[in-house]
Amino acid sequence: MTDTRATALGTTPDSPASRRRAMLWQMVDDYSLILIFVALFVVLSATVQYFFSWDNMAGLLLSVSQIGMVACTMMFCLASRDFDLSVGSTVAFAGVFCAIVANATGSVVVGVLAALVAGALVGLVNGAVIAKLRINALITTLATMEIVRGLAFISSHGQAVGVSNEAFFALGSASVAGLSVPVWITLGCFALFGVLLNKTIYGRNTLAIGGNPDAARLAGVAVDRVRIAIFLIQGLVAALAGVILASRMTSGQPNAGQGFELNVISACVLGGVSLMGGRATISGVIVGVLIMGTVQNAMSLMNIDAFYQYVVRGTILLIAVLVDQLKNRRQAR
Amino acid sequence: MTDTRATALGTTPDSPASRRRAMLWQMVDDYSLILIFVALFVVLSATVQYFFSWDNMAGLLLSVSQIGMVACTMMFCLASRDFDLSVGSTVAFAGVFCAIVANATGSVVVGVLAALVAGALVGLVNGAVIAKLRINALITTLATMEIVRGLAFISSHGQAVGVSNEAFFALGSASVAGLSVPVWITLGCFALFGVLLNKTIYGRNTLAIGGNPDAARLAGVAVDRVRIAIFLIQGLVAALAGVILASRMTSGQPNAGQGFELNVISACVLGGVSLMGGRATISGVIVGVLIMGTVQNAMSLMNIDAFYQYVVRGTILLIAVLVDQLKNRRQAR
Amino acid sequence: MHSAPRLAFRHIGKRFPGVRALDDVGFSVRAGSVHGLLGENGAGKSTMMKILGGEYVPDDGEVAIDGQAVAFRGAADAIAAGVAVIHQELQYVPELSVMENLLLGRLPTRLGLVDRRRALAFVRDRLDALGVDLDPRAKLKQLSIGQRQMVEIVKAILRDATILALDEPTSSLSHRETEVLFRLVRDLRAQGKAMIYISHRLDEIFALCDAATIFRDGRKVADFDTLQGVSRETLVQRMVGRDIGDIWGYRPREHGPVRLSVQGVTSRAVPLPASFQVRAGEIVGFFGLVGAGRSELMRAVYGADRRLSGEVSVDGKAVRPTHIRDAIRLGLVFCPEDRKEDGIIGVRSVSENINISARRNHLVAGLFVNDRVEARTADTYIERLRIRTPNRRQEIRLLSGGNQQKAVLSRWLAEKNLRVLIVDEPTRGIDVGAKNEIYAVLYELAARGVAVVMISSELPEVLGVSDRVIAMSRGRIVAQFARGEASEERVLAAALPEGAAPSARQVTP
Amino acid sequence: SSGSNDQVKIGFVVKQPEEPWFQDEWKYAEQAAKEKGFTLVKIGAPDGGQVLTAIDNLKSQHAQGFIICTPDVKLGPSIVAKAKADGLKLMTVDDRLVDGAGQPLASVPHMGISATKIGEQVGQAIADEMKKRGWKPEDTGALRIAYDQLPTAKERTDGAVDALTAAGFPKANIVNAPEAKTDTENAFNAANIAITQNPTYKHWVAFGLNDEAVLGAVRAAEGRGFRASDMIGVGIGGSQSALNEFAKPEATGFFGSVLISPKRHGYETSINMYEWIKNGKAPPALTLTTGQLITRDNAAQVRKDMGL
Ligand SMILES: Nc1ncnc2c1ncn2[C@@H]1O[C@H](COP(=O)(O)OP(=O)(O)OP(=O)(O)O)[C@@H](O)[C@H]1O
Ligand SMILES: Nc1ncnc2c1ncn2[C@@H]1O[C@H](COP(=O)(O)OP(=O)(O)OP(=O)(O)O)[C@@H](O)[C@H]1O
Ligand SMILES: [Mg+2]
Ligand SMILES: [Mg+2]
Repeated sequence: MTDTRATALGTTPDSPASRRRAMLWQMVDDYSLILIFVALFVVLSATVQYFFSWDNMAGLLLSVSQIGMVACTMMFCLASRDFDLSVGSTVAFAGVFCAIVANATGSVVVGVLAALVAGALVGLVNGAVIAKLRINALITTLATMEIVRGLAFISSHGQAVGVSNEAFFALGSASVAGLSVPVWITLGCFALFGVLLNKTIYGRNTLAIGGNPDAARLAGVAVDRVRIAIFLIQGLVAALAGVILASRMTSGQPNAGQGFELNVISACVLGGVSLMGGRATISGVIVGVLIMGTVQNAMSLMNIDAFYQYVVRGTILLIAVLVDQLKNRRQAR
Repeated sequence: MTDTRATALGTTPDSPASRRRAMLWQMVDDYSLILIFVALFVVLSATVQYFFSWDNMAGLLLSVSQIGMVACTMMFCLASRDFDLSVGSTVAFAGVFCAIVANATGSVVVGVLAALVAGALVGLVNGAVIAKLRINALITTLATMEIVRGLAFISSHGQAVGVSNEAFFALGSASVAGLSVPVWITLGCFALFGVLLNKTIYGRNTLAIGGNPDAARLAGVAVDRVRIAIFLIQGLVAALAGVILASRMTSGQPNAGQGFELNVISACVLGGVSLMGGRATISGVIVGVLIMGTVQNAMSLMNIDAFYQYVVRGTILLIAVLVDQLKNRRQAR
Repeated sequence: MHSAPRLAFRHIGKRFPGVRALDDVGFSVRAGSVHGLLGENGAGKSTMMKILGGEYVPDDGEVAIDGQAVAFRGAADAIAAGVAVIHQELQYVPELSVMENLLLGRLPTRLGLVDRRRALAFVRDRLDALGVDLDPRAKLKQLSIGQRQMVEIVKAILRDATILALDEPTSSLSHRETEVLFRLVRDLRAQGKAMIYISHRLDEIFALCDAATIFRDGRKVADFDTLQGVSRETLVQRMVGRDIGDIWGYRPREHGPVRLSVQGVTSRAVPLPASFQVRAGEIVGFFGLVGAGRSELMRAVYGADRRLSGEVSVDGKAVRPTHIRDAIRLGLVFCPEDRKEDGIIGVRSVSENINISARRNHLVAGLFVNDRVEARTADTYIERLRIRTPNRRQEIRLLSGGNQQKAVLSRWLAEKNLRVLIVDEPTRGIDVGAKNEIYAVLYELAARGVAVVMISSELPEVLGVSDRVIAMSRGRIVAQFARGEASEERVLAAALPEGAAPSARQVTP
Repeated sequence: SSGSNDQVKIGFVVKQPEEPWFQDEWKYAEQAAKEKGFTLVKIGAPDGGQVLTAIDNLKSQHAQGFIICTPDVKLGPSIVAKAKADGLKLMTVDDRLVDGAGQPLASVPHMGISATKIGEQVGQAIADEMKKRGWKPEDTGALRIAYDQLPTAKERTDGAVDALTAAGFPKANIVNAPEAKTDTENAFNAANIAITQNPTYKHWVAFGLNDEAVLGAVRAAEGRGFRASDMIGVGIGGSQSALNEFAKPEATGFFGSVLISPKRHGYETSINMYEWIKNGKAPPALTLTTGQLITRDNAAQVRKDMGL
């Protein structure tokens, strides 16, 4: 509580040298995770064959594209002190639903739109139940996670739904300027949600709600509406991720995206988004997503045994947050 | 000084009738979830064939015995505002490890002890990292979840490890007074941890830490030590659950307990344990566990299609917390 | 000055489970006036303000603005009607900047994006015009409590509300900040705003208010159209229902050997080594301006902050640097100033909050909590300090601010083996009657041989209660005064950073 | 992983890397790699997205071809397209890819046994053993430990049902016991409830997607008093779970398991792929293997014959 007061107040006169030092540390603090990632990246490039190649980079980006998209909206969700476990199911359901509708109507566009609307609807239900009925977000989204997964199975009879229209596959496999469409969409999401978070009322209100919901409410922020919007958009983006995944796989699969939600949340938390709300940066989330993807990618390249991959993944996760934590120790009383 | 008593009590005297009404409501509030469960139970008994039979009750209890045990310690974990995702992996690892050690030493007792020590160790690591290094509990236990699962696979080469010593199987299948040993152990856990939570300094300190860790520390609570103890005991109990599971299945299986952690946490939250810490009751947790088990049991008895089970499970979860929530709405404003 | 009331409360009633917070209460406030609202802790003042702010819906009665009944269904309604309430419990977003907190809910935009430049310029302008010195870009969590409180006040003012309610705004303000606030309030009055001002400091009421209403136990007990000619004693009498003769009630005591010895203590927040001693039976008052470093010094003494160097001992036994439990076991306890962050455990009961530390002394078999003893302890202090709660099982967050403070204080009074008691702003937000009780408790402890350290920002309180006064300034102990030598001028002169011109705050409860 | 570009590098992608079966496949593929001196890259890909990532990853490492057991056969067209785009040779093992219309993709060389076939073998084994024990079908219940969320699992259990009914087992006596997850404990709970629901049967038979499912059913039946003489459980895989049962001093209700040779699947496919890359010798378009029933009596012998 007391740590940084002096700096902000500027009442204790600092020497220019110590000020510069403080600013440097501040920068290291703010970007420590990025530095960790850069270090990791450099080490891997130097030691792992094929790691630093265009093919591999393109593949790496593609592999995190779904997680990356949804991490953007999950960032909002966590920043407002909420939680969403239903995204993995939404990914699956949207893919299946898109395929079914596209097959039935013969139109890919209609299929995609239907899936997006369905995803937004799932999000709307989540948001309405959580904000209006005031039910714990964990339980609510756990429930919708089950329900939506069930819907995915029911509507597909548990089978993958292939799409006959070839146009559909372009979404997932076409490539623009050397990167595939899903990667571009993910980059777009990073940019869009970065601006949303930092530059718009919506983003600032989200942070305010997460930082202190009462204060936000008392200041006249339409707390319920913002929370519902957050979930709605999350549902929409999860559906988009699902559609893209289905397009990449040329079929909608009802058991896709299992464990997706934990990956997304981990990426966010790794990226410094506070589960207690109020704190989030898009750069952190991007790095979080990249670290997760890079570790997995490098392990595959290094041909690490499947069983040992668990151990390595866990250890790296721990080390990354640990190093990131060191700054807080330095700051602590 | 005449008005001291009145001020101290702070209440304007109410009529006896309204007092009685208030007390009744208070009771309904305190036990609303229990009432929901009783209602559910009665309805199911009346409508679902075989539901209310000794065989089925014994089976139901057995089916929730592992979740029940670990829910007790998870209650402490959540009550202190922490979180543990590693329990499922610990269950698997303890089962495998117990089998390996028992086979190697020829002694079941040594095997069980080794597994319990290993579980406690996992918990200790969790606790130490979270309390001392101040790393977010979600990330820490996600990491140990991966690592410990990896260890389970590595030590067993991914294969089920059979135990040759028949004595081992008694733990899981022997039956005392009509109920099997795992059920008795679970009941013992409910009693033990209920007393621990409500009647001991350990439990009260846990709740205080969850309510406000800073204040608890300044009030002389050994916050770090209590948090470490909570995780350590949780590891121990998860290992016990794993050993019992292995005994029931007559082999330690490295892929046991997947998704176990979410089930346990849901049972707790359903039972009114606050994720914000500071609030927990053992009766709530018991009911939470029972509701989860009962719903699953009844759905199977009713031969509900596997795909629809997802939907039903999610819906019931939602309804249960919703009804429980109504009391808060009544109190609000 | 005989305009119709801008704001009127009519027959307001409000119940909570087990508590009747307000019972048929009404009063009215004229435009261009400041209306004082007084009452004991838990009298219902804050509840009334929450009704005004749209947070609570009254069970009975109504609020009227310009004679027109209004029914607020949320904070947004109240804001739209031109009402701004500054709450007793500060409501800010720690991670956001001063600017964003000030404009929360109404940030200016350009092309859909927040126009930071314009917002900053606007806020800077207004802050300058108001004469408030705050950096609009600093995050709230970087500010002192007093500065956060200033942000709250400015936030309300910036809304250009016509009705303004201030619920204990000065409880954490420095002397200078208080003067700024007074000036702001007087300006606003001149602009014709209707204001409600809640404070337990009667001199503030006399200095600012044109009229006043007194609550007791959720009922209105007195209305004053004017405070001209009304005496302090009258107000106190109506508030607490009895006469409080000499508020300090000080009696000289014998002092024993040195109990607490602090030698060259430093911590991250206390860079310069500090030393002092307190004898058994002695009450030492620490005075300083806000930010003088008193709290930080005591946190280091207690072990709440890591001590970097220096020795602390109680009766000659050393207290280890980071071991709070060590300190408590040796009888050294510390009651922190920030009630909400460091004091209460909100979702736990009053009894839990009182017993959390002392319970280790009466465990059964070293593990089991002795509920009977704890209930007795809790009830004792609830009665002794007149903590207004339906029962000891009530969650402490549901108590009024002052009553929470009393419960936290009880936690330390309940320590059996108490040898050194350090209290940081013990009477912040506490009513006159309860202050009197707390002083009595301090004397009683001192008489039993406890060494007492009291940090307070209210000079008269320090002078009235202490056997010895220590002045701090800029993180250093700068002067000591025996009771006889300490006068307002001398202590203040010592506490002020050199150069600053003193204008003593005339605070007597 | 070192080597120049002319060195052969082969990927082996499987859907459930933790499963003993796939571990074994990898083990024997590794053996082939050692013999022939090529590099084997083992990647687990439990869902469609990860399959595509795995293929990209192989391309980055300059592999020339890969063998895959896909998590879903309907991924066929996208896997084929991806392999073509990345210039990788493609073979499938265990599960055969299908096109959008559900027809097998004949263009992709395949080695395996259809899930339905294995299921039928299980059903047949159960029917035979019932006949041997002289059980009346009316008195016997059949536990179908179902996990229909997984297409392969559904095909296997459906195959068993087909074979059983073809052998004269009454369809009405087949009890569906859906498990929530594919581990033993969940199979146990599913079976336990199914037994409760059908108190009239004197004997039980059980089948499921793997040995673990059947093991759970056997344990549940034991808990309800159905001992080895009243229970016939036949699993799939011949995994350690099954061998553990056979190793017990007393026979249990776990009667047998249909063993498929991971050696052929792992070793032969790798050799074929190596030949294809190195010498341009295309593998046979379709190699169908068969499973073999192992029981307490013949397990050791059969495994030895298979070179396990
Ligand atoms: N949400 C609530 N639930 C239950 N009781 C409440 C609630 N809010 C307030 N109370 C009770 O209502 C009474 C009035 O409280 P209020 O906060 O209005 O007092 P106050 O006059 O502002 O006191 P203080 O001077 O200590 O701030 C108190 O007894 C308090 O415990
Ligand atoms: N208004 C301020 N101006 C400058 N520094 C401040 C201010 N407020 C807090 N600080 C910083 O915090 C430290 C002490 O803060 P704190 O306000 O707790 O002191 P204090 O003497 O205990 O005053 P109080 O108890 O009245 O708040 C100071 O040493 C200073 O670095
Ligand atoms: Mg108040
Ligand atoms: Mg202070």
